[in-house]
Amino acid sequence: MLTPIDVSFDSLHIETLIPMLIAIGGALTILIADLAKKNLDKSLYIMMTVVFLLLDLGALFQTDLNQRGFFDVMLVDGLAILGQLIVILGSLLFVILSFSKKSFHEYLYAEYFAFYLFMVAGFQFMVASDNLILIFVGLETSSLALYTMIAMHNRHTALEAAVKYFTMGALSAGMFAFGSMILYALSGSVEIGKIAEVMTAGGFEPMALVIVATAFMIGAFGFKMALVPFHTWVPDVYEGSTAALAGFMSIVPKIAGLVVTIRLFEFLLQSGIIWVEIMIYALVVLTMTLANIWALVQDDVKRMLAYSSISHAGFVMAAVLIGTTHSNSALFIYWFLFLFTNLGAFAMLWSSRSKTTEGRYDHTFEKFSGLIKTMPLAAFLIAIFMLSLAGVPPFSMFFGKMYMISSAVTSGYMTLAIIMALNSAIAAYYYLKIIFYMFFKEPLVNTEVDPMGNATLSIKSVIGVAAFFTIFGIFFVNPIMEMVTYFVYTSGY
Amino acid sequence: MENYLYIALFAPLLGSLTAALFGARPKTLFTGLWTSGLLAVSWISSILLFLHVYADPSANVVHVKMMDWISAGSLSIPFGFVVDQVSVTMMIVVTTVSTMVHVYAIGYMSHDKGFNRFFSWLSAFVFSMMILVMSDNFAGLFIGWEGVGLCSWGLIGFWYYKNSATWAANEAFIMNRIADLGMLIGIFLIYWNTGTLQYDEAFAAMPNLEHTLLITIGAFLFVGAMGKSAQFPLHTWLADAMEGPTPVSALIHAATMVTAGVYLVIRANPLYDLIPEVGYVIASLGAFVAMFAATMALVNRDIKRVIAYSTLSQLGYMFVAAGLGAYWVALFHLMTHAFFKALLFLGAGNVMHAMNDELDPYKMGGLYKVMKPTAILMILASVALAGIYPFAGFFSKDKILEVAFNGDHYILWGVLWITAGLTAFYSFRLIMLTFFGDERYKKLGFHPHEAYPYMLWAMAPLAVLATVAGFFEHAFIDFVTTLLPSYEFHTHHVEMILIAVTSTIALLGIATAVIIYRNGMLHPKWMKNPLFILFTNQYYIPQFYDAVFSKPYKELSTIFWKQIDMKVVDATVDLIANTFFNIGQNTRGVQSGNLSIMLRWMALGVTMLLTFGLIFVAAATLLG
Amino acid sequence: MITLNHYLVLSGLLFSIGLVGVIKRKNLLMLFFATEIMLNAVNVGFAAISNHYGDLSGQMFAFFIIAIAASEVAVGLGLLILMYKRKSSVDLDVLTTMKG
Amino acid sequence: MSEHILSILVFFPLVAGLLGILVDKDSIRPYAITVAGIEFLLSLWLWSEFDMNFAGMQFIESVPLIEQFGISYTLGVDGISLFLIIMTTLVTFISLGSLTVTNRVKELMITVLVLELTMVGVFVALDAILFYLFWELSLVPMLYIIGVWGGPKRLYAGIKFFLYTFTGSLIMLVGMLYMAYLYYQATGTWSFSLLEWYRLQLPFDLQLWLFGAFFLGFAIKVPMFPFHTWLPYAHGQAPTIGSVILAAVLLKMGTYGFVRFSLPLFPDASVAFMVPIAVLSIIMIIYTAMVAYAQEDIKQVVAYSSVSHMGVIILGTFALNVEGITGSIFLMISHGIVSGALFMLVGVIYDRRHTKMMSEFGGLAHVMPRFATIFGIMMMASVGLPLTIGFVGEFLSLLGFYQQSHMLTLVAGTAIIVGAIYMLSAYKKAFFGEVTNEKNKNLPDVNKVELFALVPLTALVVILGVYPKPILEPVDRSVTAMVKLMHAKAVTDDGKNSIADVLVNKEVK
Repeated sequence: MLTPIDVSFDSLHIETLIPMLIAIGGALTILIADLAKKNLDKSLYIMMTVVFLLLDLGALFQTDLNQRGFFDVMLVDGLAILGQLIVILGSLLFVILSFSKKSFHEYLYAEYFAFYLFMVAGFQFMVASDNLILIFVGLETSSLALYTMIAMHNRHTALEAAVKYFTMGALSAGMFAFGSMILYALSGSVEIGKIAEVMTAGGFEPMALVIVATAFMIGAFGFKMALVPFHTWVPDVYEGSTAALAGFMSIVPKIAGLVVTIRLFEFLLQSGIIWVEIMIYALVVLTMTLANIWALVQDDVKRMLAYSSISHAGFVMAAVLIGTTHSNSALFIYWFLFLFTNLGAFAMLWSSRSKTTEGRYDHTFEKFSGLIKTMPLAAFLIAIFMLSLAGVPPFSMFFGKMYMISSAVTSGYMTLAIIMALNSAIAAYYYLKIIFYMFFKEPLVNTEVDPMGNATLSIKSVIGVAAFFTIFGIFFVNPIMEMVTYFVYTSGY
Repeated sequence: MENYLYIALFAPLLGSLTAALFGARPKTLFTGLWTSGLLAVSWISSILLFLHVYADPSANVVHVKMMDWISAGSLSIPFGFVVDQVSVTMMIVVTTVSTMVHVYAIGYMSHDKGFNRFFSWLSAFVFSMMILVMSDNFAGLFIGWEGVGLCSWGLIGFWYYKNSATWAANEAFIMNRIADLGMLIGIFLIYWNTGTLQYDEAFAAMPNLEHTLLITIGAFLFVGAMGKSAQFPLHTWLADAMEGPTPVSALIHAATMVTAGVYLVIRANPLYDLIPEVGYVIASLGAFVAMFAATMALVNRDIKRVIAYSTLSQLGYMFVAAGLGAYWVALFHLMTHAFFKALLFLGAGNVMHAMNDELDPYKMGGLYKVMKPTAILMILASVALAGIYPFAGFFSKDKILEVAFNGDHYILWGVLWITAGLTAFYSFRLIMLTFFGDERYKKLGFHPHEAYPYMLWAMAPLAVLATVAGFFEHAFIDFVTTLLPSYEFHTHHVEMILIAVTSTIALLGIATAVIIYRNGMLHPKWMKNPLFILFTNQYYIPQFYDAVFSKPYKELSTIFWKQIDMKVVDATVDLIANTFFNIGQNTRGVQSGNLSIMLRWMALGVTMLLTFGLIFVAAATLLG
Repeated sequence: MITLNHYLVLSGLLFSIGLVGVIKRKNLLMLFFATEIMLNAVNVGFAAISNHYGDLSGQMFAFFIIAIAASEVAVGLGLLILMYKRKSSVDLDVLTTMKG
Repeated sequence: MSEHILSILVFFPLVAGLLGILVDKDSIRPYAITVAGIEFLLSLWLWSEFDMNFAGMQFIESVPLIEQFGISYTLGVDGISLFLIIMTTLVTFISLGSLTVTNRVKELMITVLVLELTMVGVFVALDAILFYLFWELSLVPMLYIIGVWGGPKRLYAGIKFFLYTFTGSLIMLVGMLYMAYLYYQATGTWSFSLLEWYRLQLPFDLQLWLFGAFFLGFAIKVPMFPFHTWLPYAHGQAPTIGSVILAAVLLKMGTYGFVRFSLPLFPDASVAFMVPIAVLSIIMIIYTAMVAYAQEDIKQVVAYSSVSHMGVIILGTFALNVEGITGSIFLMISHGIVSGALFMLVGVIYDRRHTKMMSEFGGLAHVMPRFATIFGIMMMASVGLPLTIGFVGEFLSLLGFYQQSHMLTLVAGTAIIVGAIYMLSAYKKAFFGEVTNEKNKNLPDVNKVELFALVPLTALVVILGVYPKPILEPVDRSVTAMVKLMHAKAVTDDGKNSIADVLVNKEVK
């Protein structure tokens, strides 16, 4: 029969919760502020968000490594720290993009920013736990917030995006739940660590059930990280939502998903059931290649970037497949660098956003033709971000790619390494495409597109930061590499 | 003495460069005089060197190393020059003829726009030729070898606005290149087997190499020689080279450059002594060419081409001698031939001038009246060519026949013997057609006139040499055989008979020519003769080359470009690129934008995973 | 006697029904129902398993799922209403402006 | 100061170029020319500081960039790279000096200076990743030059150029990473330093794979048949200065890569692949020469001719003996000068007539004698006439390879024939004959600016042809050391035999 459990407070290690609590607290504060006085200016909310995120970041640095807390549902290991770091940093930088010159519907609501913080908290929970329940809660919190935020951008495409995202999200939630149910059935635990122990002890029997569970988990996280064929939401959702939010989505939710995936599949890949490896291998290759191929034929830059981010996700998913310390570190390094480059790219799009769009797209390639004539600096920045995405040295992304491929090479995944290399080559085409429009084509006549029309000083400074890290990334790779490797290593991956 | 060597070598270069400075300008007499003067200087210093060497052939060989040229790995090639018996002879021949030709050309080219350019090229040629003969290693030889090739290209194509001229120039250059490849390979072989390209060291090392290797080396070097000396099958360029100004033909395509091949064989005598079989092949080829060329000379209707063919055939003679190991004989004939053939060409030049560049002897005749000196000089040269005592040609050519006989190569001897007759015939055919018989040119409205006196004076020394050179035979032998292997004749008992026989056929040839062409042209019925037609068409060899090499090469090139490079190689690249793009275009419909389709994709994904899992499990259980 | 497996099979069946509903239904509302069915199928499973192991975490999970499902529906219905306002239809096929 | 000379050499053009943005666009020309001139002087200074009697790397600078992963900023120069650097700076200087482009000059000049950074960088980098960095970065400015100032099909040409080379070098990157991993396995530390890698002796099968990976990268850059088709487009579309730099320097990166990486790192593989590669280069020599002969556009003739010459260079490189490799390096330099000059010459007539079709010309020797003379000299250098710069390298390369294979060299030797054929016929078409085309009747001869570019090159062509020693000596020394290393590293008997130890070779004499 169940016995009541008594818990001493300090055994809770409540400090592990503090970062999330700050975020949540922030959200609530914003809501209260809104209650207190209607239609305050968005700048206030933005700055509040920024402040709380900064606090959050600070709190994160306070937490000490490798301890469990709050009934052992929290797990603050290296991955958690890194994950939260990227989540918070990303959120911090992307929220500043809300300082748009043109006013957009969603920024009028305090809720938007409250949701933002809730979402961050959700992601933090996701990465800072190995308890399926908490992961699920975090996942849903963040997702639901995100759906709403997308919908708040008051356009029919936004609505469509939200509905699509939401429905598929619901399906994936179902899959996650079902998968974890079977894992629970197999192991009698909902903590990944324990599940791993039990199953390893039991020699992963019955195999059939393990496979079913894995299949559903792949489904669930395949959706989160947009692996082909679970990726279909990405282009539409990116297109439907603002460039700022799209950029955010290309970074933060994915890293959260990735961390969980690492935790979850690390032992499944060790299980000795080759099927898992084969499947993930296949998914990785499919995702990289197909996404690239589809990106080739896009007419809208944002949509193109959506596909490209899919292929990037596939690229890092390879790290999970390889599953060495080297590869996992590569994953985080890659994502750190990707964060800045993509931030820059989407910020540039965001700055060129005009209120009204003739036709379907916000950022057609034509819009950028001849930019070098009208706005050289903007053109050069975009070019740099694109080259970085294409993996042209010395821009930061190259080193991420390099380290990733090297991790594949070192663990004998020669073919995979070659496929990765070739994919980068294919990708170069569509990144160059926009460069060609900007530099080698004549500007459009009688058009009032202002490529920096939506930019404000703060946005420009964000772009500046992004550009700085993209160009001089080479000098930051080493510290990042040391830190990441340390964290990944200490948390035993 | 070294300074004389350098003077002899570089005076022409200096002249050439100075002339080049005026290259683009209109005619300045200065360039002509200046270059000729410098050549005279070079000539004098050659004489001095000759005297020096002659004084004590064994000790006084001048051998200098000017500076390093190429050195890589164990290869090191200096700019080294040697003045020994052979090279000094060549130097004298070259400088003498070229000096005369230069002087002559001042008159001949006086009305030409490219006057300065001409002298620049001409002196450049002399310089290259000097390098060729003076170098002490194969690489240096090759420099000269290519250098003369370049200059002959520039001089054949001197009148660059004439398509035929430039065509001939390119033909000459390319044909020589083909031969040069052989030469190059020969050089490689020598280097990799003896470790050096210096004559002395290389030849010293050769006796230790195995025989077949030596044969290959000899063969490849001779291929090079064939190109320069226009031996069959690389002979066609020489006749076409007559497109160039006549002094050029005289200097390059009669006296000097074309004999470079012979010089090479003579120079490489230690090698060819080791491989008599190759020598025999060379001799046979030479004999063949001698006759082959002579036949074409019989019927040709172009003064210069006739002389060109005769040059070809005389080169054949030289190769016979060289091939059979009678190197000094070859060298001797080379020298005498240089004199009288140059003379002949210059004479032809005068005639051309008189007939304003008309070349067909059938349109001339009876020119003796208007241009006596030229006529006499040319007759003199022709007699020498025909090998009539006491002219130079007699001594050298008889020696060659004697060599052939001496080596018991009676067939060769026979061929050469007949050729001697032909030679006499065609040379006098030319004389008769040009200078005697009725004056056909009158009807065609030509007003011939004799050339400037100093041009004739320039020819005079050659004439003298062509006459008396023969008498130096013994001195010559004694001199060169200190370097070249002496050649033992054991045919003294028949010597006189041979001479008689040869002279007879020569005289016969002359006689027939005189009789046939006594009054005017050949009777038309002869021209129907198939042999005649074959000869006039040069055995259809040019046509053959054109059809078998030139045209196919061009067509093949076009195919390579249009079909292979564009349609295959490049298309494949584009195909790969386009494939990806098209896949994208055709499959982007997958993103239908319809939500339930999207949901199905997700479900499908999981189902696929499960099915594969099922298969896997099944497989696992079955296979255990 | 009803064993754990029966429950699992039941939950599996329910889940599949939900899945089929998700695939087949064009009506957004029905779609939501289908997802709810899936989640509840999972709940059944969790309850059964946790009982079988005598371990509470399963049931906890179930509770959380119920909570989340509720909030999901809240958001979902919000979107649904918005959609109906704009498109005056809740049929999925009207949402196909973005494709390719 | 002189210990940082290489860094100065690499980054001076970039810094100066970026500062150039501030210069007014009408006065940018003198600025850029001055900068390029200074850079050239710097490279000469490097030469003067260079210790001719030392075979190894000199002026080595090393600063760790990514210690964790063994990537460091390591520069160094030896006889092999020294003259390629000087050639680069010279060509850049001259091509800038003779620039005739008028639209967006400022951008062009700055782009060229940036390009110079990458080019010099490639030749001095001693760290694989650093090398790769400059290698890839060089694509961008070149693409820009083609894309902005190029002809009508410039976009196609540009994308082809970029993607083709990019793909190849990515495979090469994989190879590099694997190489680093092998080093890691051997020593337990990561390093991309070339000098470290040289100490690695690899098993044969690994060598084969790695050689293959590097080969793709280099072969496409060279470009070797059948990867050459991007070149005609790039040349056809690029402006004169682009073609000049492309032909003179960028192609050399590939051949340099072979010498710097493939040979010393994978001696046995080099031996194993010698014959196939030789066959490829023979195809390059003959096939492309024939294609060149078929061209109607004189610029294409020159373009294809460079492919053909690169064939000889590759052949010399894979002679795997001192003579051959030294020859091939010398040929790289000479081809840089000659092809650069030829492209400039083509540019000269293009500027006058805005066409490159040979059928449009004819009889140019009549109207532009000086031009015809210079072109003739360059042509003769290109067909490898002795006492011109072209001969030395060609001779040595063929000579070197003859040791490896008689038959192949015999076939490859036809280079001197086919080369003469296309060059002479092109020259005939353009310069000889009567002036038929009215437009050519009164074309001005080469002007001062053009002479400024052409005369020095012509002088070099002759001087270095007569006295190549100053270049050959240091090259020879470094190559000798390299061949020694290769012989020492070879693991298979085949390798040992085919790469003759230099000392042994000397004793033959």
